[in-house]
Parts: sequence; C-alpha cells; structure tokens
Amino acid sequence: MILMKDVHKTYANGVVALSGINVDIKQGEFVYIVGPSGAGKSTFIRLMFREVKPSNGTIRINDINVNDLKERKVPYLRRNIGVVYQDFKLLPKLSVYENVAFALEVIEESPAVIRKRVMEVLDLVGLKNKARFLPDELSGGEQQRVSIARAIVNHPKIVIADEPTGNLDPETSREIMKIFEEINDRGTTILMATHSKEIVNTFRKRVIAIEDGLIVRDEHRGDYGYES
Amino acid sequence: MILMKDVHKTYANGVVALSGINVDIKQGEFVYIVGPSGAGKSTFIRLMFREVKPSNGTIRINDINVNDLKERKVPYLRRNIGVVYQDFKLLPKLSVYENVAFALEVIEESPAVIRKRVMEVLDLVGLKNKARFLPDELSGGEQQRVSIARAIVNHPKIVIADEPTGNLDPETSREIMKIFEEINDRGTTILMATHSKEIVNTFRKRVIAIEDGLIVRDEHRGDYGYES
Amino acid sequence: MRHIREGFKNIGRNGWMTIASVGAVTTTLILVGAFLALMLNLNEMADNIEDDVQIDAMIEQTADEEQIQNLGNEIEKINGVQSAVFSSKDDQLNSLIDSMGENGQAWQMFEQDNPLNHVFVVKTADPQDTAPVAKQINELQGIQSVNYGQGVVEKLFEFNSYARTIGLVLILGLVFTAIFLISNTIKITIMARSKEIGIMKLVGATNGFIRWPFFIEGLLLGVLGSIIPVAIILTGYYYLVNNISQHINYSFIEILPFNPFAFQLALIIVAIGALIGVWGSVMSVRKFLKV
Amino acid sequence: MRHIREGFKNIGRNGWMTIASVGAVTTTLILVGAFLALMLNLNEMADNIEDDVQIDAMIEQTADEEQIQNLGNEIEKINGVQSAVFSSKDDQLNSLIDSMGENGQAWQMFEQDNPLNHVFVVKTADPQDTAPVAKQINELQGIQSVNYGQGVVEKLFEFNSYARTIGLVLILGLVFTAIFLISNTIKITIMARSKEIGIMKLVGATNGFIRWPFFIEGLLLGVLGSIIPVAIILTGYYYLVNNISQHINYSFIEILPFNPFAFQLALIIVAIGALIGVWGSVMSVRKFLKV
Ligand SMILES: Nc1ncnc2c1ncn2[C@@H]1O[C@H](COP(=O)(O)OP(=O)(O)OP(=O)(O)O)[C@@H](O)[C@H]1O
Ligand SMILES: Nc1ncnc2c1ncn2[C@@H]1O[C@H](COP(=O)(O)OP(=O)(O)OP(=O)(O)O)[C@@H](O)[C@H]1O
Ligand SMILES: [Mg+2]
Ligand SMILES: [Mg+2]
Repeated sequence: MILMKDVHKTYANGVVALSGINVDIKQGEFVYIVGPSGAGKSTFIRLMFREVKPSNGTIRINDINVNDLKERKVPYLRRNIGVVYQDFKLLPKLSVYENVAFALEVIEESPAVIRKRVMEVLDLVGLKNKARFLPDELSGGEQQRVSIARAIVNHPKIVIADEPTGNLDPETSREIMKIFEEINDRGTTILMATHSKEIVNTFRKRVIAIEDGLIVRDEHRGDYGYES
Repeated sequence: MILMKDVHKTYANGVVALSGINVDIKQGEFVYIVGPSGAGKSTFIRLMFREVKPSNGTIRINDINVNDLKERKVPYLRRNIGVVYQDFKLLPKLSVYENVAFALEVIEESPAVIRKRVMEVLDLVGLKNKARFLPDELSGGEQQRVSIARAIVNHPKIVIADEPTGNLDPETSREIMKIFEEINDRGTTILMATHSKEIVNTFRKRVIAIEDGLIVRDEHRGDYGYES
Repeated sequence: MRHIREGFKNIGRNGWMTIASVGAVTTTLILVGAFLALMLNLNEMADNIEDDVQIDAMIEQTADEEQIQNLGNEIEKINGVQSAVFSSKDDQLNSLIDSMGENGQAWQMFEQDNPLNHVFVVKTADPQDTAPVAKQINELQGIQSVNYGQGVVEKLFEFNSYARTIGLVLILGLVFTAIFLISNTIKITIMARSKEIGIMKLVGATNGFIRWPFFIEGLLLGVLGSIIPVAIILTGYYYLVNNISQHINYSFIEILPFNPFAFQLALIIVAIGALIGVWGSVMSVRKFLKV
Repeated sequence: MRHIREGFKNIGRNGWMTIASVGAVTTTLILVGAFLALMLNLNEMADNIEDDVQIDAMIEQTADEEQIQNLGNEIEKINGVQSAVFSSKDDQLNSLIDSMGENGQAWQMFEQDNPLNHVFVVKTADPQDTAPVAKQINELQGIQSVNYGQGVVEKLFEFNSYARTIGLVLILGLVFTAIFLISNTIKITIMARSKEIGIMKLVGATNGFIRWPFFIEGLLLGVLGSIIPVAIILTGYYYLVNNISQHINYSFIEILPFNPFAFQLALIIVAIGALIGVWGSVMSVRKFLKV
C-alpha cells in the first residue's frame, strides 16, 4: 500500500532530513514512527501526501506514484489520507464544527451526512459541547483532538498522525489510541509518529525508528526501544 | 513569591476555566501542574504574567498585585518571568538566534552580552547549529527548544513552562529537565504544566493537580497520580 | 451554493480586513466617480462650444435676390452642411452694434450707409468640417469671402483636442490606478490568509473549491465598496444639477442632465467595483493555490 | 539604533507585503503629483488670463492735451492702479480694424473721420480691483466712459473662482484619499502582523520598543514609495516643458518653469509619502499594542 524506495529529502536550506528511506507498509498495518527530535519523522510523513516532494527516490501509495502525480490530482490523493498535524493546522476563523466539516465538504458530502458524521466524531474525541468554539478558544489538547477528528471524519484509507498525543494527558491519550485501534481494526492503515514510550510499549505494533534521516530499526510488535 | 487567592476565570465565551484557585508558591520551588486536557492548567499559568486577567480574586507575584498593575508596568513583570508556551509563540520572520535574542534586546542588553548568552543557551538546548534558521524550517521539537531557550536566556526569577516536552523524545526531555533542575538549584522558581507521567514520577517535585478549574491535589514530592 | 454561503460568511469572518478592503474600494471609486462626472461634463461643454462655431459666407454686394436664393441652395448641397440661414446686412450691422456694447452706439450713424454684406450663416453637422466646408463655399460664384474665425477656430479645436487627450489620459490613469489599488488591497488581505489556503489544500480541497468563495467574496467587496460612491454620486449630482447650475449662467456651461447621466455613472461605478473585486480576489488567490 | 536597524530589516522580512505597500504608495503619489502639477498650472493660467484684463477709459472728445496729461496723473494716483497708458483714437481704430480681420477692411474708409475717442489703457495691480477702479475713473472729470468688458470680466472672475474652488476641492479630496489609501494599506499589512506584535508584548517588550521599528518602517515605505513618483514628475515635467509647450501657442497657456516648480512638487510628494507612511504605520500599530 505504501512503498518508499531510496527516498532522500534535502530542504531548500540544505538540511538533509532523509537520506535513503526504504519502507513497505501493507494495507491495514499500524506503524509507529519513533526517533529523536529532528530525526526526520515529520518529513517522512509529509512525503506521503505531498506536503513536501522528495529530492530523490520514489513513493507509491496504492500503486499511485506520488512524485509524478499531476497537481490537479493531488487533492484526491489527500482525501484518502487523514492527517493529524503536529501543529494541528486548524483554520483559525472556522469553528470546531466547521473545521471538521471542511474535510467532508471538499468531497461534497450532503449536508445531512456532514452534520451526522461531524457530531459523531466530535463526540468520539470528547468535544461535542465545543462544536461552536473557535480554535483559539480551545486548550492545546482540545485543538489536538479537533485535528484528530478532522483526520478520521471522512473514513480515509490511511490515517497519518504526527505526535497526536503530545498535548494530551495519559487518560485522554489512551482513549485516542483506542479510537485509532478501532479504525485500524476496520482496515485503515495507521502511521503514527510519537515520542510516547508508554503508548508504544502498551499498544504493541510495528515500530520504525528513524535517526538522522535513516531507518535504524523496523520491528513488528516492537517496543519504544530508547533507554529511559 | 506567587500567591493566588480565590482566583476565578471565566472566558468571554462563557467557559469557566478556573473556579476558585488558592495557591502559595515559595521562591525557589519546582512545581508541576498536572490534570486532564482542558482542566485549566494553561489558564492558571497565563494569569501570572497577565496574558489573561482573572475575573475574580487576587494574584501577587513578589508582592506586586498583578491585577492592579498599570499597563505600562506589565512588560517589566514579564521580563522577570520566562515562559515556554504550549504553542511556542515564536516570531515567524525572525531567525532562531533573533527569537532568543529578542528577550535580551527588550531589556537593552549590550550586543556583546546578547551574542554570548544566546549562543550559550542555544548550545544548551542543542540548537547551536540552527541559529540562522527560521522557525518554519525547524521540526516541532526544535521549535519547542527555541521557546525554552528564549524563556531562560535572561535568567528570569520565575520560569513557567506549559507542556515543554510535548514534542520531545524522552532522551531530549530528560536533558531539558536537567536544565530546569540546574536553574532551579540556582534559586529560580519553576512552574511546569505537563502530561508526562514519566517525568513527574522520575523527577519528584511538588505536584498541583487541577481538574475542572479547581485544585484537587497539592503534594510535595508527589507523583503523577492518575492511573495509567 | 456552499461557495456562495462561504463567500458571504468570509466577509464577516475577516472583520477588520473586510472593512479595510471595502474602505479602499469606496474611496477609490468616489475618486473615479467624481472625476468621471467632471470629465464627461467638461467634454460635453467642449462639444457645446464647438457647436457654436459657424461660417459667415459674405455675399457679393452685386448679387440680386434670385442669385442669393440659388447660392443658398448650392451651399445646402455641400457635403457636411447642416443649415444655411440668410442674414441681411442690416441684421449684421445690428448684431455688430449689439456686440460692441456702449462703443457700438457710435456706429449707429452708419445705418443709412451700411458698408456690410448680406451673409449666409452656415452650420456644419460636424464642427470639425468647418474649415473644408468654408473653403468650398468660398469657391462658389457670388460669394465674396467667408469668415469663420479663421485661426481662432483652428486653435479652439486644437486646444479642445489637447484638453480631451489630457482628460482621457487622466481618466484612464485614474481607472488603472483604481484597479491597481483595489486589487492590491485585496491581494494583501488574501496574502494574510495564505496559510489558511495552504491548510485547505492539505485537507484535500481542489483549487476550484477554494477559489469560488473568494470569487464571491471579491464580488461582494466590490459591490459593498460601491454603495457609498453611488450614493454620493447620485445625491451629489442631484444637488449640483438643481442648485449650482442655476447660479452659473454661461451659455457654454451646461451640465449633463441627472437622468440618465447620473444613473449611467452609478452603473459604471458598480461595474468597476464588482469587476475589480472579483478579478483582484481571483488573481491573488491563484498565487497561493500552488501549495 | 536597534530600532532603525530592525525597521530596515522588516522591509526585507515582509517581502510581498512591503512590495504591495510601496506599490500602493507609489500609485497614489503619482496620481497626487500629476493632479497637483495640472491644477497648479491651470491656476497659473487663470492668473494670466485675469492679468490680461484692462480698463479702457475713454476721454471726452473736447479734452485738450494738458487736460489729458492731468487726467493721466489723476488716474495713476488712484489706489490699485498699476499703469495708465495713453492710446490715441487712431491707435484705437487701427487695433479695431486689426481685430476684425477681413471684415475690418470695410472700415478703413473712416480713418479720415474717426468716431472713436482717445483712451487711457489702465491696468490694476490686482485684477480683482478692476470694477471698483473703473468706477472711480469713470467719475473723473474729462472721462466720457470706461470699458473693461463689463459683464464679461465679472463672469470671467466668477468662472475662475468656481474653477479654483473645484480645483481646490479636487486636490484636497485627492490628498485625503491618498492619505486614507496609504494608511489603509499600511494598516492591513500591520494587521497581518498583529499576532507577532502580541508575541513581542508577551516577551516583555514595551510599547515604545515595538513602535519604533514600525515608525522607521513606515518612513521607509513612504520614501521608497515616492521614488518612482518623483522620477516620473521630474522627467515627465521636463519633457512637457521642453516639448509640448512649443507646440501649443496660445498666449494664456503658459506652463510653470521646470525649476523650481518640479523640484518643489517633488519635495511635496516625498513629504506626503514620508508623513503618511509614518503616521499610518504608527497609528495602526497602536491598535495592537493593547495586548
Ligand atoms: N520546512 C523545512 N525547511 C528546512 N528544514 C526543515 C524543514 N522542516 C524540517 N526541517 C529540518 O529537517 C530535519 C527533520 O525535521 P522533521 O520535522 O522531519 O523532524 P522530526 O523527526 O519530526 O522531529 P520532531 O520530533 O522534533 O518533530 C530537522 O533538522 C529540521 O530542522
Ligand atoms: N481564549 C479562550 N477563550 C475561551 N475559552 C478558552 C480560551 N482558552 C481556553 N479556554 C477554555 O478554558 C478551558 C481551560 O483551558 P486551558 O487551556 O487552561 O486548559 P489546559 O488545562 O491547559 O488543557 P490542555 O492540557 O489541553 O492544554 C478549556 O475548556 C478551554 O476550552
Ligand atoms: Mg515532527
Ligand atoms: Mg494547556
């Protein structure tokens, strides 16, 4: 489903973020991306939905070559991938409800379906009563949960989450993990970059460790692995 | 040093974030603020340097009444408090170096002192080689460390950190904690809101737990306390 | 539908930015409107002055009535001639005496012994034809000489043509400035939202999906921005026509009538506002769609 | 020092926003400059036309040379009179014949029996004094009548005064529009930075510390924005003075000389740009300092 071959990424300022990534992720897998700060996890994630383009190498998602994809086609790729951004990326002038609904409006869902799905998913992340608020009126953890809600609202085939529990307490984190496991059980592929040793060691999944732009470990049912 | 009496905070949209906070923090203490997402931790923190004003109650810092402080005097209060923001609040058009230097420029330090201090503190957080980068060119964890560097660069009497390790791997988190302990040893008061059970349970300090806008626990050498 | 709704909502969501944009559109259009009104009226006045130009074709003293009649017919046949009116030498003397004011009275004694000629007063359909027509008349048998203010009339036409060119340049310059300023303002407000546009693209919005609300928003900005200018133009021009024009009373100062001129002008203003609004908004958003 | 340095740096940091602001300042100032040049020249022309107004004081036929000499002295003593030049009745007839062109030749036969008067051609220091001075002259012994284009001159002055008022209103309107548009554009660009201003305040910056770089930045925006307008005015006006003015040749079209007029205008343009830049920038930033 997700296939990367010898992927390199050097940013415009000369920083080498990835230097030769090879990876094969099957449909329905649940994969943690771990590694120290600045290792290249977010860059790795951003390649998949073409937020950044690789300097070298090929990326295939569902047999679509992401590099060669026409500009026009990119939105359709992105609709199949729900992304929780490390910095949330909420639209500041839209309410919580409108932010989540946006992901359904782009695929032209009917208003009735939108209302139902959005309220369902806001309920799931515990923000049903904050639907009318603006992002600025939320706490950090609440904003993060809106970003999670938006990522999963349109039942994407792949969910990519960059540090989705960084601003959540362990209790709420666990609830979010349960949601991810549930949609994973329904066949959704999940990629999650995380620094949470506790989560990785509790919910055992495949672990890919990135250091200095290279995959240094790739274990099924692995642990967080770094000494504490 | 920090004294809150019956502090209430209701936001403009009607959300009651704090409903009766009483707390007394002595000079040189190291205090964790824990609690679920949306409990009011960030609000509690923001009151101290007047990012928000309380709806009710009094806040005294170093015997200065923060509520009654004249608008003109607020910058001088803020210069004594180094803050690590949950959303970093870096100036997007300034380089890492300039962002950190800004905290020294406002107190009109000499250019030579500024250069020395900034490079020192960037070295401390491991970003010496990224001094010329813009915040947008950094990873999440790197941005967070810039925010930490800026908070401590001018040797403030109080350091307030809102979830300062949310985007950092355990190894880097530990290094940051060591920095905090070190400046705490030199007499700096430290307040730190965190969701990291690991940190709280490893570096034992005073723990204040907030739930639904109220302090529900206040223990010296406490643990994170919530079931995992 | 969604796009129209979102376009309207954005007007509200962007608060201060909307007010600033609408303010820029408003001021610019007031300027354009005022100058258009002024220039079009000046143009009209220039037309009126040119229309006053006439050819005095002096008939030889020896011509009898029949010859004069024939001459009149011949003149009317010339291409470009609109009318040829006979004016006897007595009429000519009277109008000369009139035009000289007090000075003229000294000349009344010559009424018995009038040295002037009978004259055909000729008007051309297009004032620009005055010189060639006059030349043709001059060649007719029985015409002693023609007088249409040779020299002065050419200068008048030259001056008016310069004035018209300057006016046109000013108006065009002003309209282009307006286009630039309005679209520039809109561009800045959209620039301030480039991050949001980037987020929309990341969530899977197509360029069209993002562009449409901006289209509507630009249209609204333009139309909202033209409300005050239109109101000012309509009331201001109404006031002008009804008051000022009574006080100034030169034959050549003739203001264009309120209806339909003011309404046409209002329409132009709204059209400029709406078009530039849409254009500025769509062009600016294009830049940020390449994320 | 830091503030000046930061002000300059911000010009670069804000890239597109700076370009957009400078663009708005540039276009607006070109407009203001062009209209100022036009209006000041038209005003000068109106002055010239008014300066051409003169009073013809007709001397009674019976006056002898000594009386005429005395009359001249008396006229020159009247308050507001600049000069009084004697013109004999023969001069008068000649200039009448000249002014009538071909028609005039018919009158040459009256040269022996000239019905005109000797005349004093009087000029007033201030053209506006024409009517009262003429009245005073008229009351002098030995003056038959005065003629200064009664009626027409009053209308000319009235028209010029209307034209001047309209011109002034237009220029003022334009300058205020320019002020609004420039400060509005700057306001929007600063609005887009309100978050950054908030962060600066949170890091402990005083209002003054934040304001100074904006002050410098506004000054720079204004000055940068006036470079192109000044260049256009200087070269454009130079071209106009040297070329166009040779082609138009009416006595009353007289363009103000390049030096010092163009330089004064350039100075005004730079001053407007700099002042509004600073003012717009400082006023806008004030709004966001209340964090
Ligand atoms: N837009 C960018 N332009 C230039 N360099 C960048 C950019 N984004 C990231 N980098 C650099 O690329 C490297 C990898 O960044 P990345 O965001 O992938 O790290 P990460 O593993 O996600 O780190 P973290 O855990 O701190 O989020 C870092 O050194 C960073 O400074
Ligand atoms: N600017 C604001 N306007 C209105 N309501 C706000 C604002 N900021 C926070 N709130 C609300 O106040 C409550 C407390 O927020 P606060 O940010 O203090 O929580 P927190 O304990 O820091 O949570 P987290 O761990 O998720 O950061 C939340 O319910 C939030 O929705
Ligand atoms: Mg990252
Ligand atoms: Mg918080």
